[in-house]
Amino acid sequence: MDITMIIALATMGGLGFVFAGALAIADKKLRVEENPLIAKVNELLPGANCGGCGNAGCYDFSVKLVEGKAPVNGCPVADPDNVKAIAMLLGMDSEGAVKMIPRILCRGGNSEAAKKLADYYGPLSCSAMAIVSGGSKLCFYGCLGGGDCVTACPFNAMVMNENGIPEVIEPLCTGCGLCVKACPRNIIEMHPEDRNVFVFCKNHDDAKTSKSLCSVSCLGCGACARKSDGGVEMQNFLGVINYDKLDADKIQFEKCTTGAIQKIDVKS
Amino acid sequence: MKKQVSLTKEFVKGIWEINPTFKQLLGFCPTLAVTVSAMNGIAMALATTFVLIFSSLIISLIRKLIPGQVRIATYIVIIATFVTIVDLVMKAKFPELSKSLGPFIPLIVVNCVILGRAEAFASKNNPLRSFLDALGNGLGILLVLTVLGGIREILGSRMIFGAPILPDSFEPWIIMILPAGAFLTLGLLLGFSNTLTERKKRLERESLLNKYRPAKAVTEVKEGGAA
Amino acid sequence: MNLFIIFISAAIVNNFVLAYFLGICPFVGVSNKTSSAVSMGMATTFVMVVTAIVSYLIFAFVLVPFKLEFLQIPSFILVIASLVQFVEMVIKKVSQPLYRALGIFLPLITTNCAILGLALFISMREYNLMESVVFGFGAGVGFTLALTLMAGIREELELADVPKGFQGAPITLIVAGILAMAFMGFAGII
Amino acid sequence: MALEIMPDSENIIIPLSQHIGKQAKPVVKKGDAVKAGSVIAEPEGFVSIPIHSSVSGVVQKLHVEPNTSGFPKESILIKSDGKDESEKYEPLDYKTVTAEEIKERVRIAGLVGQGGAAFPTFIKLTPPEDKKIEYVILNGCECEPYLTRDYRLMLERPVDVVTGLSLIMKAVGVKKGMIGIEDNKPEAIKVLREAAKEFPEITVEALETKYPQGAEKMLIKACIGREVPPGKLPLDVGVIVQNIGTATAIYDAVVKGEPQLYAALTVTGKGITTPKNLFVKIGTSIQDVLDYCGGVKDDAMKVIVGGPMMGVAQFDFAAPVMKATSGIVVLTKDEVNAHPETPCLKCGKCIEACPLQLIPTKLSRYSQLEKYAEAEEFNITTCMECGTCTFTCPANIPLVQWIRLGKQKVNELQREKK
Amino acid sequence: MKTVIQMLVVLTAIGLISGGLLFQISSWADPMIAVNKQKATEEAIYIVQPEGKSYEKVSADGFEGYKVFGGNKDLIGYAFVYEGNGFQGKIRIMIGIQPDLSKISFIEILEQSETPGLGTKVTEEPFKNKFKGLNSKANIGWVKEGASPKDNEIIAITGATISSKAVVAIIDSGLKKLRTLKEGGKL
Amino acid sequence: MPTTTANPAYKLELTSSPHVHSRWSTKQAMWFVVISLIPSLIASVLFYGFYQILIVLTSVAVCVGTEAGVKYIRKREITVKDGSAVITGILLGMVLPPNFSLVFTAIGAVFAIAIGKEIFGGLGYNTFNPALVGRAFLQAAFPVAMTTWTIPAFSDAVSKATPLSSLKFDGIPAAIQPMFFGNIGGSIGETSALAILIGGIFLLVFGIANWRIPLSMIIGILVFGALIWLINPAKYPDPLYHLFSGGFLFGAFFMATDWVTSPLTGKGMWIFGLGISLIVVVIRVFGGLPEGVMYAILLMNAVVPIINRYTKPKVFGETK
Repeated sequence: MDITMIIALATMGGLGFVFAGALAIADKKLRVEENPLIAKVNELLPGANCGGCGNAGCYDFSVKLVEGKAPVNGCPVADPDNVKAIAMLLGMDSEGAVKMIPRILCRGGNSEAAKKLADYYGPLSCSAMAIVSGGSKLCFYGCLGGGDCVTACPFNAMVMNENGIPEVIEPLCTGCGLCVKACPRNIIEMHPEDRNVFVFCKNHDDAKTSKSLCSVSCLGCGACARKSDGGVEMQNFLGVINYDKLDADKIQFEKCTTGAIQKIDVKS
Repeated sequence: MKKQVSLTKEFVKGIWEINPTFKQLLGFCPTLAVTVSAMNGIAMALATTFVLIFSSLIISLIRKLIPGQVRIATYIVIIATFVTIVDLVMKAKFPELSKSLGPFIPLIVVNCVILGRAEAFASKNNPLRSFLDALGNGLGILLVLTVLGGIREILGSRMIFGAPILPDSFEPWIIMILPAGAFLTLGLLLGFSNTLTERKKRLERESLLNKYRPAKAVTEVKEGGAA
Repeated sequence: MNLFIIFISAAIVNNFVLAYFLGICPFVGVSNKTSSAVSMGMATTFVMVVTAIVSYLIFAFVLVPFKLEFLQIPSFILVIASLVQFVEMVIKKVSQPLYRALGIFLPLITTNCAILGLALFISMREYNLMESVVFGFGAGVGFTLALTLMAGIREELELADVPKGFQGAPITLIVAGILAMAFMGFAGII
Repeated sequence: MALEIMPDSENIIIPLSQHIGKQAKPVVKKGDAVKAGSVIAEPEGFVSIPIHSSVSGVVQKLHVEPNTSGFPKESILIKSDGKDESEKYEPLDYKTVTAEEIKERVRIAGLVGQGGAAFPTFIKLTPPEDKKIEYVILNGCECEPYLTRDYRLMLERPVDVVTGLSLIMKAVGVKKGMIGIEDNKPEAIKVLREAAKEFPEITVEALETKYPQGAEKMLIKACIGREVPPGKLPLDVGVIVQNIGTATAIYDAVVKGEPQLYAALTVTGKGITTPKNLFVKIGTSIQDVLDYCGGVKDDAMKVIVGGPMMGVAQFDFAAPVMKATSGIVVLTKDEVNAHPETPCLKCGKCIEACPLQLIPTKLSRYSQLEKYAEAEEFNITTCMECGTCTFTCPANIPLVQWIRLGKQKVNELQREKK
Repeated sequence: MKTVIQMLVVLTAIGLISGGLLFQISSWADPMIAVNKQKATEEAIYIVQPEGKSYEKVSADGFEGYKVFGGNKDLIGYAFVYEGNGFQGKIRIMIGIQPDLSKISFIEILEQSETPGLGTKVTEEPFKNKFKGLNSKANIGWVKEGASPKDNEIIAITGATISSKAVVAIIDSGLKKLRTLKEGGKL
Repeated sequence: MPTTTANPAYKLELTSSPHVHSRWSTKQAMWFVVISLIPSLIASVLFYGFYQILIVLTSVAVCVGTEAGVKYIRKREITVKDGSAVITGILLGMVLPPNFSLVFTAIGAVFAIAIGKEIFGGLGYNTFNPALVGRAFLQAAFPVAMTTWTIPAFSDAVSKATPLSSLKFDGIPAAIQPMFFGNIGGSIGETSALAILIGGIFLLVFGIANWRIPLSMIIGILVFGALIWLINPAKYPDPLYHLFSGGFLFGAFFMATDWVTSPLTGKGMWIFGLGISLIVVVIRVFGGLPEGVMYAILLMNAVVPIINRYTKPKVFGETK
């Protein structure tokens, strides 16, 4: 055997040996403990880092999950299979992982809601409009039509329709709830996918006032509440649904003159 | 947990779907440095593919023997070995090419694509799949380097594969064979490829929107005009 | 004077990133915040200086005497990788603030081709020990410079209306292209 | 344009919240007869003040009514009976009155600051124990361009102004009083110096004329050279700033025993037929005031309550004049001079213009892109919304609107953190 | 402990295999690389001394050059490599010259890193041809385009004046060195 | 809530405060810049002939066309009327050598607008001065054409070279006087210092260009130039030569003062101006190229975000 070859072997083998040895020692002495579960959980999360769970990112959330400081269905984006897998990893039950969908509880678009005498000029953003005398519509409870929810949606699951009211593209929606936070008028609410009865209005004005503001507002007449056995309650001129007591069959939708309360067709 | 994909898919995905340069944004250094001509690009891509395939294969074969702590070190040594082989072979057999690719052959070692595939794929999959994955990714690199080298060669020196294709009246854009030209060309290519992807996504969204308008009311609604 | 020229050449005229395309991955990856760019730059500079010394020693005292030049690549990369990892662990143990400022960038540096490129340049250009150190330092400064400039620009671009497809890596490369054009002004200074 | 008293309107709307702090609690009901000066709502909580009826008449109803803030507020509607009967407090002698008496009178008379923010005056007169107050500065710079009511008040009631200031100084226990007046009002400086002869501890300072010289922080800097740090109050540098209107109102409340029934305001702008300075009963609708001034011209484009720089554009003229209303400005297209918005060119004019040395262009862009952490880092909450940046901006970017939104969001986030 | 041993064994083994493999490959490749290098030098020598048929290496004072012989073993000139700084980096030039150093036979640029498309024009025939037969009794020089050169001057390339200048300067200092050696009788 | 008092005689606007605005608008400022460039344009026609107008017009037309095209593709409002593309076009045209190829001019113009400006999002967002990006591109792409100069009309000089290149390559300095009036080789717009000063002062008087930038640049070049000159007056040009030669004045008044790509604060502008001068002197004296104003401005453009960050004004009342 050539002497150079021996040196070559010795060099590389020696380097490998020294390196492995150093690493082994370092691994023993300088190790930072980390629960291996965290990495496994993190892998199951979508990795969108959307912050919908309220944490600084997916990794942060998985740390909290493992520490038991966050609910297993806390991630609004994860697909149900993965939620189940995480729950199994953590030895938990994945109860109530029903998909939530945002519902826009206002129908007062450009053609229904009355305008102010003065037109609003300025940035077309709901929250920016809201601080200038509350935008251009007379109703102080309804949709401003600036599309903040559409901009806020990280999944492009919302669009403004022709009438200036946002719509949700349900297949793209992950239920993260960022649109709810974006709306300065709080007209977007998260509801389980299968709920199908809503009052599409948030106006608390009295019947006369609200009628003058918008043709599709809830006037607070109480027709829907009458035979609902507490399914619908009137609070300050507005129908509020109590989903625990709700029985859709008992509500007389046809009595609502403005169509504020409706039963919608949900996809199962 | 992961669903097993077909072998064909394993191979094809590297070419475009997870193209190392365009989608994984890895291995920019050689991409930019050697693409002054299409030929150089192809040579570099082939060299990289060679290293990629063999290191993937070896790593996949011995993946179960390697302890986690020395994983990266082991991969690097394996990769470095193959790179040296390529380097020596090129110097011996293709001295001209070796001269023009300059110091960039050794730098294949730190091409993140190779380590990336080793870490993300070869260390978790069997040799056959690793081989196909490496081949696919290699072709992806080949595609990008050839296109990039081609564009730069045509505009920068009027030629493609060393043969003039533009008329003499075309004054070559020297900037294209300078570093600045490399950055600009790759930036623009990447931008256009992203724009195409965005466009595709948007179209998909639009069709989704038309298909699934949000839940419609069951009860009839009287549509009123403005108050 | 020679050392000064080596420094200026490595830092500005033949900037590793803008003229040699070395270290593009971290350049694109870690340049979105000025603060992290500066930290990354400092960590890289540190590793570069250390690499310059170590690779010079290996090359001059092991590889050349024993005619083992063909082991250059594996031995350099192995040494760099182990060194970086070791430094990281030491910093982590010694000083937490330093670790938070520099340490977290160290793993990224292992596969930074600028480091290996530096080692190879040193052996190729036959620099002596002092020259190697200055070269390593200069290259580090140049890298930091390019990274910081880019980070500043990208922070501004965060506020700009860049076409969607061009956000991120593409616009970074294009800015790098314009920067490379601007750095051509220094040509011929060495 | 001398100040004249506008006759009572028939329908008066008195909002229950005319000040910063908690809304007052109504103590009258439909059908109750009230006199001018009768308390119709009592304060609820510490930062709150009583509300008085400004006319004699009958309470119509309690209802949510339009408001000059742009947002409807709960209000009491009173129908005037035209008799103009009034209720007063016992007049006090300004020479013998004690500090406690002054503070109590200011509280029950329901005075609010006239500078725009409408902060209850009695609270301002009761600084925390640990703050050492050295100066009371009276703001004789008009808060906004176009407005002249402070100037008129100084010219027409110089003695009341100076006496009012001396009452404030007595209430707070301060030895040094100052009236800062912009040097484009030499008349006012002259008459006030004359009137101040009686009070040796009061000086009148002539200040450079520039907007926003009337802003608290600017005024303090100009008068005594102290800068109020970001997030701090004038109290923190040992100063209390009061408005000319507040001084006269305090004088009225203490010496004459009158609660605040009138707002002194300027009605001006190219869009109004006859500009006037008026004493208007609180609760009078803007429509009535405009009509009294001959109505709005056809080329009017904006009706603003407050000044043109910081006021609120109105869409409903049923909104009433309130305690802190300082003016109604009717602008024409020519005066507004709005160009379409174009992208920011980073010309830096807003930075040069900003009296607080902020970077408005960045703040507004951060706010627009919802980068609130950066906005906070750039001191967005320091902004006082004086509007100089937007006025100067050649690109016509609604900087103040975005910054206001950003401030709101940053404050929300800060509260959440706590 | 088991992992530690595993780590040591694996990495050492990989190192050994790598070292061995590379040694084998390099001992196969090295002679070929040397031949390639040799060939490249040879080619360059015959380019700058087209009539040369054989050569002989000479070295003195750390200077290396080649005596080039013609068909009948007569000395037809020298060839030597000289390097210096160009516009952006090193330029290495093989220079061929008459035995009495009176005239340059030809030159060949071996290495350069000039601006592509501009400075690189110095590697092209039209420029190199300017040196053919250039009087090298005294210093050589250059003039700008438009001026008329003497027999020891060449015309610089427009737009690449610096590179042209650098080439002339390198050759000139190489010639100087050669002259002193010749005068010292060391060649 | 009650109904609005109806009054249909006028239509009111609802906006945020403030409700009044100054007279200046971006558009006006832009057209003022265009006007300020006219003296230099006249000078160039005088010295080099009417063909130069053709170059500038080509450049303007292509710039405007490119901008409109990009905006159209991006489905944005087409904003060519704001004059910014026109300015870029004129500036680009004026930094080219006289009698430059129109095809190259067009290529440079497309590049200036597309890569220099629109890719960053259009007006207001570009990091680099678009005209200089266009010129740097042309310089890198067609170096020979970009360094081919023309002898001016009234000159008896034999050399076509610019004062700086004749100094650098031949060691022959030019006289100051022709440089001042413009009777000497150079780019279309930068030949006459006098014409530049007329336009520049016009800009300063109307407050469109901030005086700090040209002033700091001029002070900078005089100081740095003098320092080098004092080391070896025989070898290096004197500071006035630095000031009047090449594109320095043109750059100082029209390029560096560009709002978008210059710093926001006064302090930042001083740093910016001095930095440009330093780089100019370094490139001219030590570099391989005769002229470096363009590179210096581009480099400092890149530094502007950092300058802005560290010259953030101290907020009112802040103690630190």
